[in-house]
Amino acid sequence: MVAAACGGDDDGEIGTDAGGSESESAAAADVADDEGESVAPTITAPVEEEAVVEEIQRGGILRVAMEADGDGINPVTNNFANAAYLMGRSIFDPLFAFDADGNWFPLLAESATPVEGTNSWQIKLREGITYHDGSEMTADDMIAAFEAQLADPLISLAVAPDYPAENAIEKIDDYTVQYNLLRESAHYPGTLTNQIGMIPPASYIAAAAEDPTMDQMPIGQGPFKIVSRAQDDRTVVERNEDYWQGTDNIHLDGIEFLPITDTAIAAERVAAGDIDLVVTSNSDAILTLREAEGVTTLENIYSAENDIMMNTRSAPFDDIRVRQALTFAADREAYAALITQGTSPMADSIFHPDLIWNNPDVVQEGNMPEMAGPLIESYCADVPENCTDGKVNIELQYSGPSVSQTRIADILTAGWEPFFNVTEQELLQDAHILEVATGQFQAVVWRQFGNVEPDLEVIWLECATAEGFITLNWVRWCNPERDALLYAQRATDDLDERVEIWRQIQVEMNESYAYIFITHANWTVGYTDRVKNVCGQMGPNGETLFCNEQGRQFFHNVWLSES
Amino acid sequence: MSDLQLTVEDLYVRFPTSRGTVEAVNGVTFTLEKGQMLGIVGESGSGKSVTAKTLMNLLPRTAEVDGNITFEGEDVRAVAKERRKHFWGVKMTMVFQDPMTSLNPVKRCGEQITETLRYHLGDTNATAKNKAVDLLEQVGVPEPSKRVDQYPHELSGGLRQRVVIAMALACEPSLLIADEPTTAVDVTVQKRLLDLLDGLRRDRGMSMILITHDLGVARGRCDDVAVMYGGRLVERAPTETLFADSRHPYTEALLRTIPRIDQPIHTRLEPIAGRPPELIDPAEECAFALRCRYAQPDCLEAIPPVGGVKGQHEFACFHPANTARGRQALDANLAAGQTVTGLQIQAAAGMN
Amino acid sequence: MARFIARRVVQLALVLLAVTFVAFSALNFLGDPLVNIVGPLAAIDYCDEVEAGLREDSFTSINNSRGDCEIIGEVKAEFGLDKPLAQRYFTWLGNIITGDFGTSFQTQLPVSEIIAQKLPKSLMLMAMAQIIALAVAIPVGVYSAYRAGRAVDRATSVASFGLLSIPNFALGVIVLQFFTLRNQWLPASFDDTSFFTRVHSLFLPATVLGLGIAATYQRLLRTDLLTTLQEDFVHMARAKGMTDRHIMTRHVLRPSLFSLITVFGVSTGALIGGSLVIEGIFSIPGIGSEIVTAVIRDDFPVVLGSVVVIASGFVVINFFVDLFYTWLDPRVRAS
Amino acid sequence: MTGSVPSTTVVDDIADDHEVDDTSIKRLGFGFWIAISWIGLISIAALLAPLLPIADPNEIANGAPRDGILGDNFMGTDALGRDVFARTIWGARISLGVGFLGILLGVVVGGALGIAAGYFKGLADQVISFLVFSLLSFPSLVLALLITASLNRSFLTVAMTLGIVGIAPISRLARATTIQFADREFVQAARVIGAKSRRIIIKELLPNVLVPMGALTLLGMGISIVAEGSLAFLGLSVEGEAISWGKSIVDGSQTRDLNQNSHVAFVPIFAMFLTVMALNFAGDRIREYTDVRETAF
Repeated sequence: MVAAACGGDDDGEIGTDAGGSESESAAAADVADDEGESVAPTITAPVEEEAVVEEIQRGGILRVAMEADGDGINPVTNNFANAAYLMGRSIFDPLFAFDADGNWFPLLAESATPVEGTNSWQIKLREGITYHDGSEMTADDMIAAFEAQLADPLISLAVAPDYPAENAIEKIDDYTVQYNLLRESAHYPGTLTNQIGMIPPASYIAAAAEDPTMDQMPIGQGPFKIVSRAQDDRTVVERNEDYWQGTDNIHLDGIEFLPITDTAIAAERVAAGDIDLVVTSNSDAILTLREAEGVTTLENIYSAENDIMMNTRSAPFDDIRVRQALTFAADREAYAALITQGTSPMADSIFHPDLIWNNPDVVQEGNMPEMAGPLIESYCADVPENCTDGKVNIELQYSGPSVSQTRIADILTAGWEPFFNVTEQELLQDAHILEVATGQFQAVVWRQFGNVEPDLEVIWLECATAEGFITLNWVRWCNPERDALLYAQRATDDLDERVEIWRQIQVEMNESYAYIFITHANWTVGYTDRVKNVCGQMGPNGETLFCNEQGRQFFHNVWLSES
Repeated sequence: MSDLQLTVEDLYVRFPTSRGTVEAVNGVTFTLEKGQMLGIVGESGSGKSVTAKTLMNLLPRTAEVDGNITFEGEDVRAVAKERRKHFWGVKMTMVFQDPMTSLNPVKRCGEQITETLRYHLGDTNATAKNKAVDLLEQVGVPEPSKRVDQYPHELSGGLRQRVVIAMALACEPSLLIADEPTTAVDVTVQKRLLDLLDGLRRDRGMSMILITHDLGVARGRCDDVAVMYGGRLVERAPTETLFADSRHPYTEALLRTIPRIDQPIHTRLEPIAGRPPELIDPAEECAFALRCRYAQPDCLEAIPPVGGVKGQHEFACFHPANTARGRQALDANLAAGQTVTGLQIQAAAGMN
Repeated sequence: MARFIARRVVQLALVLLAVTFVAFSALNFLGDPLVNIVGPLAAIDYCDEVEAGLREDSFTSINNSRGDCEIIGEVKAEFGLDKPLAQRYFTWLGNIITGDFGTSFQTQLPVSEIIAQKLPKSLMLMAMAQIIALAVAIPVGVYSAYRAGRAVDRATSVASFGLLSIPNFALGVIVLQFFTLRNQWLPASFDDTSFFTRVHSLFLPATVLGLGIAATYQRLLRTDLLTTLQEDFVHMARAKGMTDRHIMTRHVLRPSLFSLITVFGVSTGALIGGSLVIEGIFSIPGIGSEIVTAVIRDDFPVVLGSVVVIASGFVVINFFVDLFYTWLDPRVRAS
Repeated sequence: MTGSVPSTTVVDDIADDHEVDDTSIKRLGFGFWIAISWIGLISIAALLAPLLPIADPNEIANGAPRDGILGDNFMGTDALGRDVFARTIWGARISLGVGFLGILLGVVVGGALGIAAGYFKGLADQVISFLVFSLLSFPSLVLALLITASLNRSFLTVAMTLGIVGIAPISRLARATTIQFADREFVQAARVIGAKSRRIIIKELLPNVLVPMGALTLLGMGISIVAEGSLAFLGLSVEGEAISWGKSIVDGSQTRDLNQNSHVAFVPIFAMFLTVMALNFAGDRIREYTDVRETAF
C-alpha cells in the first residue's frame, strides 16, 4: 500500500539488498479485457524439462525465506510491504487479481459493473465464501474493511484522494457493494487486487482495533490460515480445509515464512536445500541462486525502478539547474555495473522497453559531468549561501544500516564530488520513509513504481498528493497538464490511446528532472527442484494468475515432490 | 656389618643456570644401616638438602645427576627413570621444614593422610580414615577424630608438623628423611617433636636421616653424624666421637659456634669468618681452605681425599685437627699470625 | 553466611537501581520514542502553537475526526511521556518490580514476552561459550603449566596470545568462510525444535565466542598454577609418591582457580557485547538483535527490560563467583 | 612470554646464597621492540597516508571490481573496484585514532577515579567502587549502542563512546595499582612528614602508577580498536564516507564476497590482528616488567 518499504526493504543489521519501494495505489484501471491484448510480457516459469508430468504429491511444509518481516498482517491497519504481501497472499484472497497477460479478473468478487452515468462501480461478491473462523463473508465485511482503511492515518493517504469525503461506499444488498469514485475510471477493479482488495471479517477488524496484538494473527478467507507468528522469527500457516475454492489444488499442508535479513545467506540455504523458496531483490542472492544447481530462478525485471529523487520544493533542488547538474553528474553506469552486478538492466523511465507503455525516445541522462560544471557555477553565482568553495551543499539520505546502501551512497558521492559537497545521512528504514513522506530531505536513494497496471502509479504523480503535511508525491512536483493526462488515461479503456498518454507522461517526467532513473529492480523467486508448479496458480474459472508480481507470490496449486 | 640399607657412591648433582653450572653435590659417598639414624649437618648451601632430594627423586628436570644409589638392593635412579609407582611414600618418605606450607591449605588434614593409604595400599575410605585417626593419635595429636576433619589453618604449627609426620609414616616406610623438621617450630615444641620422631623410629625399627644445620639437634639422637661443606662430605663419625674428638677443622669450628653447658657463661661464641664456598665451577682445592685456621699450601693444590678408619671415623683433611700434623700446622699459622690464604688468626681462648 | 548473602542482595538492588536510572535518563535524553508509536505524526512540531490557540489543528487524514495534536497528546498521555523524567522512572521501576515490563512501543507486544522468547537463545549461546572456554582453558592451562618452558607450553602460549588478539567478529568471519552452508558444517538455520538441535545450531558461534575467552582463562590459570607448583605441599605430595596427574588435579588446580574465577565473573559483561555481534554474523534470533533494533528505534521498554535482565544476570553471576570463593578456599570461609 | 621456569625449593636453597635468579633477567625482550616498531610503522603510514604513493581510497572502479590479490592492485580491489591496500592504510587513521583517543579518555578519567579511590580509601573508595561496579555491570556494548545510535556518529562521538566504555576496567586497575603503592613505606613516610595529599599523589604515587597505566593504555587501545570493529558490525561505526578497518571488514564479509573474494575482508582483519597483537604484546611485556597482577583487569 503506502510504500512502506521504500528506501530498502531490509532493516536488519547487515542487510544487503538494494533499497527501493513497492508502491501501488488505489486508482482504478481498466483494460478492455475482451481482446486479451497482452498488457505486460507474461512471466512464465521455464518449461519443466521432465517429459512425463510428475504425478502431483500432496502434503509437506513449504519453507519460504523473506528479506524482512512486516509489522503485522492486518490489511486495514498495517502497511503491506513485500514481506506482508507474501504472507498476506496465503491468508487472504483479494477481490480481483491479474492474469498472466496482466488483465484483472474477478477472484473473490463475482463481477464488477460500472454504474451508468456515474463514476461508481458495483462489485458483487461470490456467495458462500467462509472465513477461517467459519463466518460467511458478506458486503458488511467489505464496508467495515474499506471504512477502517479510510480511517487509518497512513493507508487513507493512498486511498482517500480518489473518493468523496462522505458516502464513499454503499451497501446494495448482502453481497453487493457500490464504490463511489470522484473521477471516472475504466479500470477500477485493478485497484482491488492489492491490500485494498484483502477483506478481513468485520468482527476481527473491531477486535483488532482494540487489541493491536491481533494484527499478528489475521483472519482471512485464503487457502491457508495462520497458526503462529513470532515477529522477526517465524510465521507458520496451514491449509484451510474449508477453502471456498475447495482444497483439491491446495497441495501444501502449510507454509513456514522465515525473515532472513541477509538474503545472500537465504540464497545459500536454498542452494543447500534447507529452505525451499526465497523471494529477493538482492544482486548477491540472485547471482548465488543462478549459480546453484538444482535451483530455478524466476526473475521479474519489470517490478520497480531504482532511482534518485530530489525534493523539488526545498533548496537547492527547487532550482532546475541544480537538478540537471545532479542528473548529469550521476554515475549511473558504476551504480548499474557494481551494485546490480548485471542482474538488472539500466532504466530510462518508469517502463521497461519490453512493456507496451514504454516511450523509446525518452533517455535518462547521466555520466556527463562536463555538462554539470557551468550549471553549478551559474547557480552558485545566484545563490552563494547554498554553496561552499564553488560546490553546492547537499544531503544524500539513504536507509541502513545496510552494506549495499552504503556502497550506493559511496558511488554517487564519488561521482558528484567535483560539483557537490555531499553529506551522507543513514537513517533506519521507517525513519527514512517518514523523512521523505514529510518532505524533510534533499536527495534520496529510492525504489518505486513497477505496477502491472500503470494506473496504480497515478497516486505518486498527481497534484492532489503533492500538498499537505504528508505527501505521497514524494518529489512534490505538481504539473496540472500532467494531471489531465493521468485522469484521461484512467477514464478511457482504449489501449492505444492510454499508451500514447503514458508516453507523453514519461516525456514530462524526464524534463522535470525530479527523478534520476538508474536500473529496473529485479525481484527474483528462487526455488529448489522439489518445489513444483510455482507459476501454476489457477483462478476460479481456469485463469492462470500473474506470476511473481513484484515478488508477491500466490501459493495455490504449488506442491512439493519428495524426490 | 649388619645389612646395609642405603648406599650412596660418588654422588654428583649439577644445576645449569644462567650464570654457570652449580655443583650442588660434589662426590658424596655414605652408607646407612637398617634402623640406624644418621644426622647430616652443614650450613645452607652445603648440599645436604640436594642430597636428600636426590634420594627422593624431587630434583627439577634440569638437574644432572651422576653416581649410584642403592636402597634395599634396588638402584634408586633406575626406579626414578621407570617412574615406578609405590616406591616413594611406601619405602622411603620425607618430611619438610615448614609445617605451615607442607599441608595443602584447601584440603582437610585427614584427606591428605588417607590419599596415600588409598593409593598405595588400596584401603577403602573407611579403613583409611580409621588408620588416619590412629596415626594422628600415635603422633600425639589430641582429639584426633575431631582434628582429622579440620583444615590446616585451624591447627597450630606444632600440631601441623605432627600431621605431616603422620602423613609420612602412613605406609610404614623403612626410611624417613627429615629435612630440618623442627627449624620452623619454636624450641619447646622442637624437643617434643624430636622425641616423637625417636620414639616412632624405634617402635617401627625404621632408619632415619635427620638433616639439620644445628649440631645440638643432632647430638644425643643420631647414631652417626656426617658433616657436609661445599657439596662434599668432610667428616663422618659416631656422634660422641665427632663431638669429643673431631678431625675436620670445619667440624671443630662448627662446635665452637654452639653454646656449651660446661663453658662459663658469657663465653663469646666465635662465628666462622669468611663467606660460604663458591659452588659455581669450584677450584681444585679444599673448599674450607679460605676459612680454615690450619690451612697450608698443600690444601690449595688438591681436594683432600676421604681418610681415617672406614666405617668408623672418616674425614677429608690434610692437616686434621687434634692430630700432631694438625697442631703443627696451626702453631705455624699462629706464629705467622695468618694462614696461607691470608686469614688473620690469633690464639682463641678455651681451645680444647 | 546469611549476613554475606544479605549484603550481596543489597548490593544487587543498589547496582540495579544505579544501572537502570543511568539507562533510563540516557535513553530519554538521547532519543525520542514518538517516532515509532505515532509514525509520521511525530514530525509535527507546531502543537504548542495549536495549544496556545495561535494555529488550527490540522487533520492529516481527510475524514479523521481527531486533530493531529490531539492524537499526539493522547499517545503521550497513554505512554506517560508527558510526565517529568523522575516520575516516569519511578512508575516504570514500580512496574518492573511487580514484574510488569511494559509493552514495546514498536509492536505493542509485552516486553516480558519478547525477552522470554529471545533471551534463552542468547543465554544458551553465552553459557555454551563459557563452558567451551573453561573446557578448553583448564586442561590446556594445567598441561602447559605441567610442561612449563617446554615446546608444548611455548606453543600454547603463542596460540593463546594469537587468539587473544583476534577480534571475535574476525574469528566469526573466518569460520563462516570455511564452514559454509554447502559443506554441511554450518547448521543451516537456528533449529529450535529440540534441545539437541539448538546445541548443534549454537555450537560454532559458541566456539567462536568461547575461544577468545579461553585464551584469557588459559593464561591466567597457567600463571597461578606455576606459583602454586612452587609450594612445599607439592613437594610433600611428590614425596608421598602421588602421581603427577593426581598432584596436578587434586592438589594444585583447586588453589589456583582464583584469578580465573574473578575474570569469569567480570567477563560475562563483555560476553553479552560479544554475543550481540556474533548473533548478527551467524543470524541467531537472540536478544542481541532485539536490543540493537530497540536502541536504534528508541523502543525504551525493550531496551530497559533487556538492560535490567542483563545487569541483574551480571550481578547474580558475580554473587555466585563470591560463593564459589568460599567453597574453594576454607580460609575465606572462616573469615 | 613463557613466564618463569618453575624452580623447586632446591634451587631456592642454592639461590638464597647466590643471587641466581633463574627467571630471565627482566628485560623487555626482542619481541617487544618488534611490536613497538610495527605500531610505529602503521601509525606513521596512517598519518602520512595523503602523501604516500597509494591510490585514492574512495575512487570507484580504480581497478576491476573484486580483483584478487596481486592483480593490478597490490592487495586487490573491493566490490566497488576501490583499492583495498589504500583503504586499509586510510582505515588505520580512524581505527588507530578512535583507539588512541578513546583509551586516552578512559585512562585520564578512569585513572583519576582509580587513584582517588585507591589513595583516599574510606567513603571515596566505597562510592567510586560502587560506581565502577555499576558501570561494569552495564553491558558495555549496549552503553556504546545507546550513545552512537542516538547522537551523530562522528569520529569524536565514537572515540568518546569507547572511552566511556573503558573507564570502569581502567579505574579498577588504577585502584589496585595505587593500593599496592599506597601502603609502601615511602608513601607513609611522605604522609608522616605532613605532605599534602595532592603533592603525594603527584610526586610519589603517579610516577609509580604511570608505568603500569602505560601498559594498560596499550592493552586498552587494542580493545578499543576491536570495539570499533564490533560497532561496525552493528552498523554503528563512524558515519559517512569515513573509512575504518571495522567498516572494511563488514563490507568484505558479505556472504557472497566472503566466498568468492575473501581478501577484501581478510586484509583489514590481518592488519587489525597484527596491530592488536603488537599492542597486547607490548602492553603485556610492560605489565610483566612492572609486575602488576593481571586479575585487576
